[in-house]
Amino acid sequence: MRIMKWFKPVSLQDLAFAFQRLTGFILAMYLILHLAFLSTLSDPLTYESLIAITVSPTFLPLDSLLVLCGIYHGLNGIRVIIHELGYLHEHRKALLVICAILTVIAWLYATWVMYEVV
Amino acid sequence: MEFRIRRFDGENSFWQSYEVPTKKGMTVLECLYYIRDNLDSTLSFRASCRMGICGSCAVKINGKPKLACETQVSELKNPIVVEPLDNFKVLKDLVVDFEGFFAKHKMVKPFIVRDDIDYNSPVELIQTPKELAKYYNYSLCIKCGACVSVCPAAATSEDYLGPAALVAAYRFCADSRDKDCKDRIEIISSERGVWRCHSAMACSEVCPKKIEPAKAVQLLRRKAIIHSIKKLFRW
Amino acid sequence: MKQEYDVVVVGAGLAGMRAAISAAQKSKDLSIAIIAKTYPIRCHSVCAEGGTAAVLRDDDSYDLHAWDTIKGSDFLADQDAVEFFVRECPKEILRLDNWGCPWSRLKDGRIAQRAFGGHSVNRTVFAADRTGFHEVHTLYEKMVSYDNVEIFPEHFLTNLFIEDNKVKGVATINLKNGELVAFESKAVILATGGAGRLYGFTTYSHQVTGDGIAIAYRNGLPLKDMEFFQFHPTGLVPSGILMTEACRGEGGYLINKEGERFMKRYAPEKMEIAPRDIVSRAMWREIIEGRGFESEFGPYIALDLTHLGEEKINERLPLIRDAAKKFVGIDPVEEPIPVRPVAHYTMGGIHTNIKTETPVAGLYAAGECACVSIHGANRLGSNSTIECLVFGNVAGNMAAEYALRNGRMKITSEEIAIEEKRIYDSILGKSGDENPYQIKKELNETMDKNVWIFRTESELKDAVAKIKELKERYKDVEINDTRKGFNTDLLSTMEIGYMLDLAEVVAIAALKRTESRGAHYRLDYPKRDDVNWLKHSMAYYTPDGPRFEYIPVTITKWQPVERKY
Amino acid sequence: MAEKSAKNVLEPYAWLLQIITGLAMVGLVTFHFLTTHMVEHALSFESVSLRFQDYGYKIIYALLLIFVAFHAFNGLRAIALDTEFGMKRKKLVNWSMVVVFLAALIVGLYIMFLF
Ligand SMILES: Cc1cc2nc3c(=O)[nH]c(=O)nc-3n(C[C@H](O)[C@H](O)[C@H](O)COP(=O)(O)OP(=O)(O)OC[C@H]3O[C@@H](n4cnc5c(N)ncnc54)[C@H](O)[C@@H]3O)c2cc1C
Ligand code: HEM
Ligand code: SF4
Ligand code: F3S
Ligand code: FES
Repeated sequence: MRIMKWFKPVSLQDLAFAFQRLTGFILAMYLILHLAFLSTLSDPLTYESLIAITVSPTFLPLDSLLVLCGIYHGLNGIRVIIHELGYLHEHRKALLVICAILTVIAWLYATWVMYEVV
Repeated sequence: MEFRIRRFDGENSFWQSYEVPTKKGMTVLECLYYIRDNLDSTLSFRASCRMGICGSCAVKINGKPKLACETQVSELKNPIVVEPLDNFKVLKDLVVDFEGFFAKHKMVKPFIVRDDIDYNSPVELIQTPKELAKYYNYSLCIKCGACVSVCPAAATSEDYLGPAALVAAYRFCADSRDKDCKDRIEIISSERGVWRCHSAMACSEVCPKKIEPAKAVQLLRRKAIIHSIKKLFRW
Repeated sequence: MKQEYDVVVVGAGLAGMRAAISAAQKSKDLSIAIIAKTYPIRCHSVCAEGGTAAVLRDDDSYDLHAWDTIKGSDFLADQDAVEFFVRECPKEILRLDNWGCPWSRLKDGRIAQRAFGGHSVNRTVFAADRTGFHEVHTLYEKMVSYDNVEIFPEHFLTNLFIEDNKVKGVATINLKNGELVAFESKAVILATGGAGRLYGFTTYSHQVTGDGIAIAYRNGLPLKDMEFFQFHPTGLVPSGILMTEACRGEGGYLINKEGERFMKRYAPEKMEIAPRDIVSRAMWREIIEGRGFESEFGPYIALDLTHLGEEKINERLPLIRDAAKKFVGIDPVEEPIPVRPVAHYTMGGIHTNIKTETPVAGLYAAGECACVSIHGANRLGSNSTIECLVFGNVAGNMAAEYALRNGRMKITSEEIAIEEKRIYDSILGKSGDENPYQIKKELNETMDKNVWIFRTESELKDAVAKIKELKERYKDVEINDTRKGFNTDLLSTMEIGYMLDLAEVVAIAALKRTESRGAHYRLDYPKRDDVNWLKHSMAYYTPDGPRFEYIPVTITKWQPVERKY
Repeated sequence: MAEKSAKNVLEPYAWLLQIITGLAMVGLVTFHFLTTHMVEHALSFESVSLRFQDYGYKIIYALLLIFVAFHAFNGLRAIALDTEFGMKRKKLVNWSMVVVFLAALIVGLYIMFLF
C-alpha cells in the first residue's frame, strides 16, 4: 500500500507528521464514537450503565492513551501551525523537542488528574 | 567495503553486492565508477559534475537520499546500501524518471514576468543586495529530487507539484524584478499545489543545498491565502 | 523514429540554450528542438564558478577588453572576431539580468564586477561563486517560456546527416528506451561543449567527452587549434575539483616540499597571482624537480590559506572551505590544501567563421566545441561563459534565418537504417576482449603524462604511438550491457571512441607546432615563433589520422608584441 | 492540467479554517477535559444534564461541536485527497464530508437540546 509511505519517516520531522496524521485519524474516529455514545443521553439508564464501564479501571488506561493522542495532536498541531504560517523553520528541531517535552508533561498531569479524581 | 545495490534491468528488480577497495577521501560516486569500470559495466547511474552542483547523482544511501558525489564512504557504515530515489519511477538500476519532475517545474512559470522587457535593447534592472537576499537562497536548488523522494505527500499523490517546483515558484514570486506573481499563485494554489503539503518537512531535512524547501512552500501558502482573501473581497 | 523541426540545437549548455532562445525569439513560426545527453540544467556549464566578463561601466572600454583578450591569447585570436565579441558582451549580461539571473549587486543595486586574471579592470560580472550555475538555470527557465522550443533531454548525438555539403539533420539515441531518433531539420547548431575528459586530472564534468567535436570531425569538418589546452594552476588532488583563482587573489601561498614560496623564482613581482599559464608551469617545474609533496594520489603543491585566518576564509572563500572539507577532509583554516595544475579548457574546436558558420551549409557551432577563435592560444578567465552567450546568440540567429530561407531535405529511411545498423549491430552487441574503461584509463594516463603542460617531441611521439595502439585495441572492445534502455555502457564506450579520435588530433597538432605559445609549451622550442607559427592549425579527418592545413590569423589593430605581465 | 484546476476556491479557506479551528480547540478541548475530569462524578447523568441547563455551557459546547466536527472531517477529507484514489473521486469525498459534518452537527445539537 502506498499510504504506508506516510509512516516510513526518514527524520524526526516526518515522524512527527506521521503521528499527527495517525492521532488525527484516531481522534476523528473517537469523535464519531463519542457522539454516538452521547446519543444515549436521551435514555438516562443506558447512559449511566455505559459511563460506568468507561470510568472503570480497565478502561482508564485506554482513556489515558486517548488523552495522549489528543495532547500530542494539539501541541504538535500548534507547532505545525507556527511552521505553516512561515515561522521558525530555522529552529524546527528545537521546537520539536519542546513540543515533545510539553506533551509528556501535560500527559502525565492529565493522567494524574484522571486517576486522582475517579 | 561492501556495496549492496538495488538493481533493475527493465523487468526485474534484484540486489547485487560488490566489494570495493576504498581509500580515505573516496566518495560513493567514485566507488560506483570503480564498480562500473572494473567489476560490472552493466551498472547504470547518473552523474556528471562530481562537485555537488549538477544535481544528477542523488540516490538513496543507507536509507537516506544523498548526492553520491558529496558522500564520503568513510562516514558510512559497512555495508553501504545504495538504492534509487523513492517516489520516482525507476528506469534502470539507479536511474529514475525525471520527466514529471521537470514538467512540474515548468508548470509553475519559473521565469520573470514583466511587460517592459525589450529583447533587443535590454536595460539594467536595479536590485539591491537586500532584495537579492530575499530570494537568493531559493535560487540555489539543483533539482536533484531528494526532497520529492522523501515527501509523504508526493508519495501518494503523483501530481502534487512537490517541494522542488514550489521552491522555484517562490523564488520568482520573491524576486523584485518579477511583476506578475498572480498567475503563478493561482497555479500553486490549486489542489495539486501548496495545500497538499502537510509540513512533514522531510524535504528540508534532506536537501543537500540546505534550501529549506518546506519554508518556501509555507511562504507561498501565505501568499496564496492572502491572494484568496483579497479575491473574496474583490480588493 | 523520425522527428521534424526547423532548427535543431545539439547540446544544452550555455551556448546551446542561448542559441535556442535566440532562434525562438527570431520567429514564432520556427519549430526548434534542443537535444542533450543530459537534462539541460545538468550540463557542464553549471560548474563555472568565477564569473563572466563584459564592459559595463565608464572606467572600461571595448578596446581595452579586446586588447586584454588578444594579449591573453598570445596573439593567436582573430581580432575581427574579438572586436565583434566585446561589443556584444554587455547586452548578454543585461539580458540575463532581465530574465532573472541573480547577479551579485553593488549597494545601490547595480550589477557588481570583480577583478580577474589578465583583465586590466574589474570586468567580471558574477553571481556569488556559482556564476555558471545561475546562468544555466536562468537560461533554462527562460527557454521553457517559449512555446516553440521542444526539449529532448537524454538524447545522445551519434551522427550528422549531410548531403551535398548541406546539413539535413542529426541522429540520436533516446537513452530512455534506447531507440534511434533521427531529427530532420533545416539548420543544425552544435553546442556540445569541450573535450576535457581526454585528461584524467581535470576540472571537467564526467560528461565532457568532446562528442560533438569528434562527430563533426568524422563528418569532414576541420578542427582548429586543437593543440591548445588550458591548465589551471589549482585543481584539488585527487578529484581535480577547481579551487578558484580567488584563493590566491585573497592572499593564499603556493608552497613546495621545502616550505618555500617558490613563485619568487618565477614571477618575483606578481608571485602567486601571475597569469595562469605561468603559475601552472612554475608549479609543474617544482613537481618535476622533485620539490612537490608526495601522496598516494601523486605529487602535489600546498595551497596555504592558514595565515588568512578563519574569519576571512569564511567570508570570502566559504565554498572552497566547504569543498576541501567535503572532498578531501581537510579544513583550509588548519591545513594547506593539496593542489596540482589541472586540465581546464579546450581552446580549439570546430572551425567556424565570425558568424559561427562551419564549412557545411546550415551547420553552425558555438560555445566551447567551436573555435571562432577569440581565445587563441590561451583563454582569459571569465571570457568563455560570455563567449557561449554571445556566439550562442549569433548561431541561433543565423540558423533561424537560414531555416526561414531554406527548405528541409529528406532523411531517407535507408539512411536511418544504416545508422541503426552501425549502432545496434556493430557496436551494441559487441563482444571482444578489451575493457573500454581500461582503454580510457590508459588514454587519460598518456595525456596526463605526455601531452601535459611541458611538451617535448619524443613524449608527443610516444603519445601518438600509444593513442594509435589504443585505437587499434578499441576495435576489439566488449560491451557487456546488451539491453537498450538506459544503456550507459554503450554510451560510455561510444564516448571513448570519440575521445580517442580527438586525443590523436591534439597530440599530433601539438607535435607539429614547433614553438611555445600561450598554453602550448614545448621544452624543445621554448620561444614564440611569429614568423612561422602565427597561424591556426586545421585538422581534417582521414582514415589513418588527421591531415593538417594552416590558415592565417586575422590581425586588425594590434600587432603581436612580447607578452609580459 | 494545473492551469485548469487553478480556479480552486475550496482549498485555501479549508486550510485556513483548519488552523483556526485547531487553535480555538486548544482552549475548548482543555476546558472540556477539565470540566469532565477535574470534578468528581462529573460524568453522571445528573451533572451532565445540570451543566446543559446552563446557557453559557450550551454556547461553548455548540462552538466546540462545530469546530471539532469541521476540523475532524476536513482533516479526513485532506487525508483522502492526498491519495490518488481519493483525488479521482474528489467530488464524492467533498460531499460525503459535508454530509457527515452536518450529521454530526444535528446529532450533537439534538443531544444538547434534550435538556
Ligand atoms: C570548473 C570550471 C570552471 C569554469 N569557470 C569559468 C568561469 O568562471 N568563467 C568562464 O567564463 N568560464 C569558465 N569555465 C569554462 C566554461 O564553463 C565552459 O567553457 C562553458 O560552460 C562551456 O559551455 P558550452 O555550452 O559550450 O558547453 P557545455 O556546458 O559543456 O554543454 C554541452 C552540452 O552538450 C551536450 N552534449 C555533449 N555531447 C553530446 C552528445 N553526444 N549528444 C547530445 N548532447 C551532447 C551536453 O549534454 C551539454 O548539454 C569553467 C570551466 C570549468 C571546467
Ligand atoms: C486541540 C487542538 C487541535 C489542534 C491545534 C489541531 C491542529 C491540527 C492541525 C494544524 C492539523 C493540520 C495538519 C496538516 O496540515 O495536515 C490537524 C489535522 C487534523 N486534525 Fe487536528 N487539531 C486539534 C484537535 C483535533 C481534534 C480534537 C480532532 C478530532 C476529533 C482532530 C482531527 C484532525 C484530523 C483528522 C486531522 C487531519 C490529519 C492530517 O491531515 O494529517 N484535531 N489538526
Ligand atoms: S530543493 Fe533541495 S532537495 Fe529539492 S531538488 Fe532542490 S536542491 Fe534538491
Ligand atoms: S516533505 Fe512534503 S509535505 Fe511539505 S514540508 Fe516538505 S513538501
Ligand atoms: S555529480 Fe553533479 S551533483 Fe553529484
